[in-house]
Formats: sequence, structure tokens, C-alpha cells
Amino acid sequence: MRTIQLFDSRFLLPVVALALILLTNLILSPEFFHLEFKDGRLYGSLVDVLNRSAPCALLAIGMSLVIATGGIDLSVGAVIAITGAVCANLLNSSIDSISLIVLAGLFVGVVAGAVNGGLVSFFGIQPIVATLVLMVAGRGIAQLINDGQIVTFQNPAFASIGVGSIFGLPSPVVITLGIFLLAQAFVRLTAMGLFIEASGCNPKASSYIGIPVRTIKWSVYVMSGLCAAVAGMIITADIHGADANNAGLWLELDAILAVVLGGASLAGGRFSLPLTLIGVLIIQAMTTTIIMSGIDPKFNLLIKSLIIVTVLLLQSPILRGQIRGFFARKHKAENSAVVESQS
Amino acid sequence: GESGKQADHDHGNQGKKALVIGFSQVGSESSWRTSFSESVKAEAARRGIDLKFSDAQQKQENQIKAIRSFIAQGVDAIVVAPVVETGWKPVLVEAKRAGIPVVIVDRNMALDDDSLFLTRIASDFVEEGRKAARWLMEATGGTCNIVELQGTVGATAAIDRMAGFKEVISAYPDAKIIRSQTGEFTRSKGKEVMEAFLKAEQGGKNICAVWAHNDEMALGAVLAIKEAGLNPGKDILIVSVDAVPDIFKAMADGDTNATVELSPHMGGPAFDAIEAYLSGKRDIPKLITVDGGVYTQETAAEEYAKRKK
Amino acid sequence: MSARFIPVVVTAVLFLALLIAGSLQFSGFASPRVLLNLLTDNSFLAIMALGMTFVILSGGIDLSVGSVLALSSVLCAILVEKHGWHPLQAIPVVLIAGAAFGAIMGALIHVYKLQPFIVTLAGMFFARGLATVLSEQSIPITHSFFDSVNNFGFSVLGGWIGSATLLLIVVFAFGLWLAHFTRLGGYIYALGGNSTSAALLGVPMGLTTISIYTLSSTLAALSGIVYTFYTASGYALSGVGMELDAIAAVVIGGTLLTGGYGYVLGTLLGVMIMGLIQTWISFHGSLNSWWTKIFIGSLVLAFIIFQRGISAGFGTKKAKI
Amino acid sequence: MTARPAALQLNKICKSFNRVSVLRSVDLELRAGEIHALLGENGAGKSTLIKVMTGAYSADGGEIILGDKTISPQTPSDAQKLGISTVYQEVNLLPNLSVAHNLYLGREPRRFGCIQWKKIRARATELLKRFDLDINVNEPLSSYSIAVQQLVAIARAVDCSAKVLILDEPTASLDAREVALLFRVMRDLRDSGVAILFVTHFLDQVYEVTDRITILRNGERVGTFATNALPRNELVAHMLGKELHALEHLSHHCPPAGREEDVLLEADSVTIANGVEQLNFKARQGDAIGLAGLLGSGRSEICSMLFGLSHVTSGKVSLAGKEFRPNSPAAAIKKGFALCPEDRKTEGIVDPLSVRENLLLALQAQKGWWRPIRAQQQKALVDEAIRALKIVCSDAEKPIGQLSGGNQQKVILARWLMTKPQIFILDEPTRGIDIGAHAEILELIRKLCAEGMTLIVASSEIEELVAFSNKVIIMRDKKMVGMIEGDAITENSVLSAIATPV
Ligand SMILES: Nc1ncnc2c1ncn2[C@@H]1O[C@H](COP(=O)(O)OP(=O)(O)OP(=O)(O)O)[C@@H](O)[C@H]1O
Ligand SMILES: Nc1ncnc2c1ncn2[C@@H]1O[C@H](COP(=O)(O)OP(=O)(O)OP(=O)(O)O)[C@@H](O)[C@H]1O
Ligand SMILES: [Mg+2]
Ligand SMILES: [Mg+2]
Repeated sequence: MRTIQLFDSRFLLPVVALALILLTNLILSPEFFHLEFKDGRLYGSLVDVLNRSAPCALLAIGMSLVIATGGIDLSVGAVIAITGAVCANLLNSSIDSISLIVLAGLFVGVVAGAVNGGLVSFFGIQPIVATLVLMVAGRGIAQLINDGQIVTFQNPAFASIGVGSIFGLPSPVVITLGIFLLAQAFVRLTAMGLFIEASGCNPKASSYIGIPVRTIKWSVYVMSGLCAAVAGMIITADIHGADANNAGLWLELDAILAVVLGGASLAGGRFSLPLTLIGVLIIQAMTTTIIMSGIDPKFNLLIKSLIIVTVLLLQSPILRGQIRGFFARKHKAENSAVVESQS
Repeated sequence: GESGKQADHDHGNQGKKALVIGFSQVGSESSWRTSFSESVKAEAARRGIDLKFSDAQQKQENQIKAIRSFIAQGVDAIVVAPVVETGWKPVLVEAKRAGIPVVIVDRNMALDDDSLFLTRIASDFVEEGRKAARWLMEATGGTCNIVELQGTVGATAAIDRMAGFKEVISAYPDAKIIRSQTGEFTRSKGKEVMEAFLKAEQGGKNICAVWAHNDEMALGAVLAIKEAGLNPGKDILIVSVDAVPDIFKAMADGDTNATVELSPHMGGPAFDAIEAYLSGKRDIPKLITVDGGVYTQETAAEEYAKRKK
Repeated sequence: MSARFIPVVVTAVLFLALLIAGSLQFSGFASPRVLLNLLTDNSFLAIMALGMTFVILSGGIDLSVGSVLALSSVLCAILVEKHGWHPLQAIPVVLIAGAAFGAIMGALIHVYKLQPFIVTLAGMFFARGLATVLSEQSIPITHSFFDSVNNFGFSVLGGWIGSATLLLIVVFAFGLWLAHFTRLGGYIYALGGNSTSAALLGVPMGLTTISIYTLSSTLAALSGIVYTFYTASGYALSGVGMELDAIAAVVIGGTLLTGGYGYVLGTLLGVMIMGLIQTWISFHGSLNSWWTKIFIGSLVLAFIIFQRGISAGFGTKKAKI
Repeated sequence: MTARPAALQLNKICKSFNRVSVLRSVDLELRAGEIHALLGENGAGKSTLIKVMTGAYSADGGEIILGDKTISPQTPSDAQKLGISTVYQEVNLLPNLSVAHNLYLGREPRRFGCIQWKKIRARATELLKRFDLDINVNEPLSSYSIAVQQLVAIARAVDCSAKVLILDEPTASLDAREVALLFRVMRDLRDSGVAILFVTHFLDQVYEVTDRITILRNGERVGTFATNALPRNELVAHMLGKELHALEHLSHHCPPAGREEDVLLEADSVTIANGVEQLNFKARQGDAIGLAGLLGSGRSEICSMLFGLSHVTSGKVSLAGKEFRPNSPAAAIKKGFALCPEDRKTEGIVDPLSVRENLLLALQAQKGWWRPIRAQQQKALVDEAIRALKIVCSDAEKPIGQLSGGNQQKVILARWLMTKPQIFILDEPTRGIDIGAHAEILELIRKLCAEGMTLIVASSEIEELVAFSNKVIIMRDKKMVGMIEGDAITENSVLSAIATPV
């Protein structure tokens, strides 16, 4: 009991779930835990899990903030596609300053986020529809830029965003970690996190308190757009090309899933970026495990859904209560129906 | 009144008025698909046909809606590139009732009634799988540990290519598919899956060849193999389907070994058949195949020069 | 007129405006045939969106409906084609399976207080996964019953009112009755208004939640059956992303995603508007794939901004404290 | 008085939340045909006890006996079926449903499987007439003020009550006329044999209408007394566990001397978009201006205008001589305004956030997001606020929604006091606050005025207005009909000004 309480209890179950999924590989494919140093970088399946989860992690960081304000951003997948298209086309143009191209990519994210945020906070349109518009149209825009083709490029400097390594780790991992730390500092070392949470919990009361709720809502969409743009550049760099149709397709759902596995409520309010990252790792570890296991791919979705439900149930205090009650028999639900329905 | 107009339509006069043809395309999910759409549009423009293009975004219901809307608009003929093989009978019956000829291009439709369509300009996914397998068996002498990058689970192209490939290699006892996962027809998924395969198969030492259901996944696999420090095209052979321009470049660079062509130029024969029918010809064959060959590294450079825009 | 109906009225007016604009541009756009096609071609989406309306009214969401459509079409096809059942035997089984699936999701949501978005997302993966496992290949249905149902109907003014349209009318009448003339309907609105208050007022929370998801899944299964008739086949990849279309239709119809406010009729209008946008695009006929996407997006955007602006204009007149 | 049979009996009820014990072996006996007061300080456990009775919470121990059967309601609907109907402390109705639907939700008359809306509307209109409410029952509940909502909630409970009626602070936002109406209905019900449990912080009301009193302190029962045998000072001593000296202050009325400095806030024949007309007043530093009027007379509207929530359509409001036209709360706050809103639940507290965060939000909002209050300072500020306003809360990190109603109100007051506003607008500031805290808050208001803060207080409690105001604006039918100043402010003068017929 003691040791459990020493550790922030919210972290316990997600971490246990992650560990269980990783440990499954011990049985399925022992190579999974093999790590080696090759060409100046760490190499192995565990590194792959981190590397492959980078885009989703970036989206999930932005998504956490958006969800905390009670919103949702479905457009991030499309933003990935647009960013990729813009960068790939610029790389094939006469511009050869990488930093300029990266800036252009980030600019795309900011514009997309600003549009979403504007629709939500200034036009009062429901987030899911406001961002659905860009989700649909955005891929069209990306295809328009790419003229329907996959635009490839040969630029080792830009490609290194996706395939290079920094400090012996794949660069996407390092970039994501950097952005995570930045975001965490931004929300927790300032009062931004508090304001975001307050705006999500009770926007009316928050605005009566003098919190600029609209501006905050607007800015979280911008941040989400920015994160998506970085993810878009990583994905583009990774395959040396911009695939307007498939880059980041349905990735928004994974990002939302990660945020919820991290314990956040889609109704807004409390959020935790570290927990969200654990959620992302759970999803990616699951995907990598499925690929490594050699199971017929037609079972992929079935397995994925069962794992999700299991993790959710594990996190549910009620199930734990029931299990405890099953063993202790004389158990009564600690919190009643009403209390829980408030949350 | 549209249906009335259709009934009065004088097929003999089509030279005076531009033909209106509705084309229902699956979507734009790959660059092959886009080249296909572009080729049909270019062909229509060349012939002065008024082409009504409709993108179904990979959804059959959208295609059916589009066809029904073509019927409502009273087009002269309809060309469909179906997203799946099944489920077309009700809407084709409607087209037939309205007297509008339908040409099926690319994938097949499962129909028991030949009169529902004018002709089929077919690509044969099973045959593509066979061709890829035959090439690979020849190149390796029938001894090979193959990893397979499948297309989207449930997609006809994936199922049929897999079946055709398996059919051929089943005759070679020393050739077997050791791993198979879906790369969802995309470059990045192809790369991700290949990365995992390489790790699961002793850093790739176990793998003799990659068989990818389309070029995109093959290109993704090339990146993964290179990053693992191996030499794609030599240490691990790569064969795929589609013949998009990028794969020729990869072949020319020695990164992949072979691709089975799936010709995107199906517009010409389709319009030929329609024009022939509308001018009164009735003995149009029910199946017109546009055959694609297997391309290898030898001709890759010159093909690339021909195909890149 | 009560302020509550403004969103629906605005939606209806905008629908008419879109129709008029289209018919000025293309001859035959506003013909009875096109309008009736709108009903037939969107009947499965409308039935699905009706179920979604109740879920959203209660403050939840159901992402599984598109996959449930696929699962029920595959199940239906397998029972009819592989096991030789008569469709009239298969249909009730499929509907019951759909209901059970929804009830399980509802129970998970209620008993374990899991978030609907995630439970139904898992449900979406599960249903599609199960459909794929049942049959990767699409299964054509040749049973003659399908033809006779598809041929049933009568023509009106050059258009066709078929069995799907008739079913749609029946289902929407049921929806209206459920929403406004039953206790359950009141409970659903209550849950969306404020679930804590609803519980304190004595709304049976578990029963209501489970009923809502059961209803949504059953209607999704029904729409899967309509889809099976529409395409005469069962395919595991059908209806991908249709849940988003259904949600968009519900929201365009003026229902608030936060729950508690909205009307069944609005949803029908929402579906019709989405269908009209598609019809407009196919009449236009020269948009390529990407312009199609950009146009759909822009039209939906223009529509919701209009709707928002007009409703807000009405709203300020009736100042509220 | 003959001892009537017990309608509802609670034996040794225990309840704790997260190992914090809130009810410790509480007994309560509620007889048929009596009105029984349940009294105690904020956070004593009254609402929790009620929620246990109605199945909203499940008890950790003890038994509930209804008539002669032990019952264990699992949900409020179980309790309702057993004949126990309840008005909870916060209005717990559904804002999106019509008034009529709220009244009959779950017990709609039906025929052939269809709800009979006509019948419901007719019955609802009839029912509300008993409470003198003549409103359109088809309109959504949210279009009515919190007071009307409270009356609707009471009407619903009264209409369903078969054996037991529980009222948790039903009078908190009602004025004298509505309270009198409610009492009439309560007496009628008592006489027909219903057992009524009544929670309030107004001792006058206790003596006016109840037969017996049970007092809770810190989750334990102090005792049950016959109302007419318990003198007021003893009652207060039982509740607080000590004598209350501050209570005497209530009777003094000591208007703070208005300083002869410049006028700080002035309204000159102002009309507000939400309907209020003819508003004229001048406020100086240190003034406490009361807003008196009946329900719906427009007091809240004035508060919301000053706070930038609705705009002035004609006339002029000036602040320190300059025209003042705030278009948002943020703009008003910048000018030194603060508002403690009437509807605590939807406009005041930011629920799942902790007590600490709720306390600090306003101050933090003023500093801006980039200058966070450091942890040490936070702790100091929070501890100080909890101490100064005597907020009962086991842990400042727990969600504010878990505090008792009165303590939530104190948190909101404390939140604004930290920002040291120039003009503090209080809309029903003592709503739901216990007698001890009430006196403390009045004391606080006087202290703030003395320090030079200007207060604008809307209240339905005239005593309270009289106790601290040096000007009282009289509102009637959304018009300002008069102003009483200085020594002329007495309970009688205010009452008669409000009530004077047009
Ligand atoms: N859901 C909950 N979770 C945790 N603690 C709670 C919860 N509800 C109430 N409490 C605690 O129980 C105690 C009693 O609260 P309760 O609401 O019963 O007080 P009360 O007597 O009704 O006060 P008031 O007069 O202010 O309404 C308070 O200290 C409160 O913080
Ligand atoms: N007894 C009543 N009968 C009918 N309508 C009422 C009644 N009381 C209030 N209303 C309605 O509620 C609206 C808002 O009143 P509100 O309560 O905000 O005014 P107020 O003067 O601030 O009163 P208080 O602050 O005491 O609640 C009024 O405009 C009126 O339409
Ligand atoms: Mg209370
Ligand atoms: Mg008021």
C-alpha cells in the first residue's frame, strides 16, 4: 500500500498497462528488447516504438490542450498533409534554406490552428464541426498543392528531421521530447495550464473571473496546429516525400485516444501531458507488438479494440472496486452514482 | 423530364453535340489512381467529350449516388471504376432502364447479368500477383524467404494480389512467405512495418525478398532497409505492383528490382467502346484487357525518362 | 414562434436556398427525381444519423455506427449467402446482434463510467475488426428477395419512392414519437441537459444510457441492412468514416454536441443538406478529387457560419439574463 | 402536542468521503404531520444527510426506516417511488427542458403510449398558480431567473410528495413574499399528514414555521428540540458550539460615513439592454449601496450591466468622472470591479478545480498567465483566506464541488477579496451562508467599506441591507423607483418602499 501511494497514483495503471504490453513481446519475440549501437545511434525495437510514436505524441500534446478547454481538433491529420505538401514543394523549388522551409511549415500549422480557433472561439461554432471542415478540405488543399501526386525530394538536411539522429537517438524522438518539455514548461511553469483547465471546466465562470477564455481557446488550437505541423514535417522527412492522401490519416483518432488513455475527460478540465505521452506509448507499443507478433493482419483491429477496453477497465476505479469487493465480499461502492456522474 | 429526354436521344446525331459521359472514380488515394483519373480526363478532352467527373472518396455509396445522379442528369454513357466488386446490380439495373450504357474500368464487378454493362476494361489483380511471383521465382531460383507488405485489409487489390502470388509460389517448396502484415498501401506504413520485420528477422539476414502489394509500400521498405544498413535490391530483393514513375527511379538506382505494370490508360478503350455503341455497333466484346508487363532494372532508366512529367 | 425552433427553421430555409441556387445553375437540379433520389441515396445515412441524434442529445457520441453498418451488412450477407437463410430470418438476427452490441457499449459507459467517445471508438475498431475476420472479401447477395424489395415502390412525378424511402419515413416517424411523446425521450433530453440533475430528479440513468446506445446501434444495424439492400452485398470496408458524416448531419441539423438541445427533424434536414452538396458537386462534374474535398469543406463551412449568424441574429432580439 | 408516529427514521447513519468522515452516527426522527428543521453550520453535513436519505449517496452504515420498513434507496428515483421527494440545495432541474416538462419529468400522464402534453401544460400552469407564478410553462427553464427555478423545483417536489418532503435551503434565493407563499403550502401539506424536513439558515423562518429542530455539528447530532422550547441564543450556541456575540451587531445599523470625496461611480438616467430603466445613483468611496426589490425587479440586471455583461442603451455611467462602458467582465475587472454572482453553481465556482485554484484564479487572471503566483505565496494566500473566512475544508486540494454550499460561497468572496477590488458587486452574497458566517460576512462588508471599497449589494434579505447600507436603491418592475439614504434606512421604510403598489 505504502509504495503505491508514494507514486502518483494516476500514473500507476497506465504505466502498468504499458509495461504489460511491452512484456508480451518477451514471449512473442525476444528480439524486441535487443538494443545496439549502430552508426552512432541506438537501434532496436524499443527505439522504434519511441520513434514511431513521435508524430502521434506531438498531435496528442496539442490535442491535450484543446481537449482540456472542452474542444477537439479533428483537423490535425489534414494539417500534417498540408505541411508536408508545402515543405516538399518548397524543397523542390529554388529555395534552399532549410530553416526558411521549416518556418513555412510551422506557419502552415499556425494558420490552420488560427482558422480552427477562430471558428470555435469567435464564431462560436462547435469544435467538432469547425475542425471537421478543415479535416475534409485540408486534404484537398494538400492534394492541390501536390497536384495529386506524391511529391518526393532529395534533401538530406531536411530528411534528417525524420531519419537523422541527435545524441544517439532518432531525431523525431528528440524533437518530440523537446516540444514536450517546452509545452510542459509553458503550461505548468506559467499559469497557462490553470487558465486552460478553468476555461474547460466552466467557461462562463472563468470569463466572470476575468480569464480571457476566448483568447485561450483560440491559442490552444494554434498550438495544436503548430504541433501538427511539426509532426507533418517529421512524417514527410521520414519517407522523403509528401503523401497528401495518407500522411497522418486517422492519426487524430489515435491522438484523442492517447489523451483519454492518459485520463483526461473529453468534456474538458484536467489534463496531464506526461500521462498523455504514456497513452501514446501504449498505442504505439500495441501497434508494434501486433506487427512483430506475426498475427494475420485481419485480426489487428479486433486485438486493438480488446486491449483498449482492457486498459480502460483497468483504469476504472469502479471495476477495481468490484474486484476488491469480490475478494473482500463485504464491500459497498465507495462513491455513489451521483458523485461519479458529476465527473 | 430528364428520362424523357434520354429516351428521345438520337444516337446517330452524336457528332453534332458533344457526348456527355459520367465517370465515377474511386478517389484519389494513390498517385496511381490520380494518374488514372488524369489520363481519362486527358483522353476525354482530346476527343471533345464533356466528362462529368465524380470522386467517391473511396466510398461505394458515393459512387452509387454519383451514378444515380448521372442517370438523373441524363448523360449519354457512364464509366465506373468500382471501389469493390460487389453491390452494383441495383444501380446498373436503373441505368439499363434509363437506356444508358455503362463501361466498367479497372476492377471487376461481380455481375451475373452481362446485359447490365457494355464492356469491361479490366485489370486483373490476381494475374498481377502471379506475374510478380513468377518474376521473383525466376530471379531466386525458387528458394526464398519472402516478407509480404499487404495492402489495406479487405481491399480487393490486396486480397487478389496475395492470392495470385501464393498460387504461383505454392509450386516452389523452398519459397515461403515468412511474414505478412498490412502496410495499408502507404509509404510510411510500409516503412514502419518493414522496420519491424527487419528486427524480427535477425536484422534482415533471414529475408531474401520483399513482395509489396503496391509501389508505395516498396519505396517505404527501401528506406527502412537502407536505414538498417542493408542494401535494398541486392541484399533483399524487392518486387511490387503499379509501375508509378517513382519506382522506375528506384529501380534505375538499383534499389528495387521489379514492378508489374497496371496501366492507367483505360480511358481510350472505354471511350472507343462507347462511341462505337452509340453509333450503332452492337458486337462489342464484353472484356477488353489492357495488359501491363513486368518492368525490371534494365529498362528502368529509360522508362523513367518517358514517364516522369 | 419559440426561440428553440430557430436553428431548425434556419436550417430548413438554408436548405431551400441551396436548392434554389442549384436549380438556377443547373437545369433539372430541383426536379422531383433528384429530390427523391436524395431520400433514397441517403436513407441509410439518415437512419444512422437518427440514432446518432439521440446519442448526441444525451450528451454522448457514438463512433461505432459506421463499423456496425459494415458488420451487419457482412453478417446479413453471410447468413443469407453462406448459410442459406431467408433474409427475413437474417434481418431480425442482425438487428438483435446490433442491439446487443449497443447494449454492451451502453453498459460499459454507465457501469464503469467510461467516456462514450472512447468506448464507442473501441466499438468501432471491434465491429470493423469482427467484420473483417468474418469475411475479408465482399460477399455478393443473389437472393431474389433482395430484388423484389429493391423493385418495390412507385414512381411519383418522374421520381421513385422505393422501400428505402418508405422505411426512412417510418423510422423518422418513430424517432419523432420517441423524442417527444415518450418518457424515454424526455430522459434523453434530461441526460443531455445535466446528468447530475437528471439523476437527482429520478431519471433511471442506467436504463436510459443503455437504451440510448442500444437504440443507436440498432438503428446503425438497420441502416446496415438498408445498405445491404442498396448494394446487394456485404463488405467489411463499407461505411468507413460514415460516423463522421452522421455526426456532421446531426450538428448541421442544429443539435448541440454538448447535449440537451436539438430536434429529430433537424437531423433529417442535415442529411438532406449534405446530400444536396454532393448532388451539386456531381452536377457540376468538373471538380477533380481535391477540389471536391475543398468544396465540400467550404460549403459546410459557409453553411454553418450562415446558420450561426442567422440564429445569433434572432437570439439577440430575445435578450436573456 | 401528541406524539405522532415516525414517518421516517434514520438510525446511526455514517458517511465518509475519501476517509474524511462527514456524518458520524446521526439519528433523526421525522414524524408524519410535522415540519422539522435541520440546522447546522455550513459543512455540518445537512445536505449529505439528505442525499443519503434519498439514495443519491449510499450510507456507509446505519439504517433508514420508512413507516415500519427498512429501506435502502439506491437512487433518487427509488426514493421518489417510496414517497420521499426532495428539493436539493442547488437548483437541480434541467435548464433545457420546458418548465412543464421539468415539473412532470418521469411522471408524465400518458395515453396509448403517448405523453399528453396538453394535460401536462394545464396541470403545470395550475400547479404554479399555487405559488403565484404566472409564467409560460412552455419556455425552457433556463429563460427564468434562479428564483423562479427554485420555485419550480419546490412545486415539483410538493406535487410529488406522498409521505416525506425534504427541502434543502429552499428559501435561499426567495424574498419575503415567496417565502410566505411557500410556508402556506408547507403548512397545508403538514396538516394533510406529510412529514417535512426543512433546512435553512434563517432563524426567523425556523421559529415561524417549524415544530421541532434537529441540530447537526461537525457531522454529529447535537440534539432534537421542540422549537417553542428552545430559545434563539441556545439554538445558536448548539449550532456553533459557542455563544455568538457578533449576532448582536446585526441589530445595530451603522451606515458607514460617506466620505466627502469625489463621486466614484455615477449612473445618470441609464437604460440597460436587458430592460432596466431610470437608473440614477452616485456612489462614493466607502459607500455600501443596497439594491432592494422583489423577485424580478431588476437587481441582478444592474449588477450585470456594471460588470460588462449587458450594455447601456441610453444614459451614461461614469467612473471617476469618465464615461464607463465595459463590454466584457475583463474590461470591468480592469477598472477595479468584481462580481460575486447570484448563481453560484454555473457562474461562480469552477468545479473540478481545487479549492486552492478557485481561490487564486481571479488574482492570477489579473497578473496574467506569464506571471504565476509562486507555490509558497499560493499557500500563504490560501491559508490566509481559509482562516479569514473560516472556510470549512479538510484539504485545499479537493475539488470545490465537494465543499458545502455555504463554503463555496465563501470561496468566491475570498477569491475576489484577494484582488482588492475598488468596487465590489455582490448579488445575494449571503445566499446559503450559515448564521455565524452571515454575521462575519456583514462584518466583513462593513470593514471593506471602512477601508474605502465601494460595495453594491443586491439582496432579498432586507435586514441585511439595513445592517450595512448607507444608500438603498429601490427597484420595482425593472424601474428604479426611489432611493433611501442614511438614517432613513430602516426595515420598515425599505419594505414599504418595495411594496408600495404602482
Ligand atoms: N461529494 C463529496 N465529496 C467529498 N466531500 C464532500 C462531498 N459532499 C460533501 N462533502 C463534504 O461533506 C461536508 C458536509 O457537506 P454538506 O454539503 O452536507 O454540508 P451542509 O451542512 O449542507 O452545509 P451548507 O449549509 O453549506 O449547505 C463538507 O465538509 C463537504 O466538504
Ligand atoms: N414571480 C415571478 N413571476 C413571473 N416571472 C418572474 C417572477 N420572478 C421573476 N420573474 C422573471 O425572471 C426575470 C429575472 O428576474 P431576476 O430574478 O433576475 O430579477 P432580480 O431583481 O435580480 O431578482 P433576484 O435578484 O431577487 O433574483 C424577470 O424579468 C421576470 O421575467
Ligand atoms: Mg447544504
Ligand atoms: Mg437576482
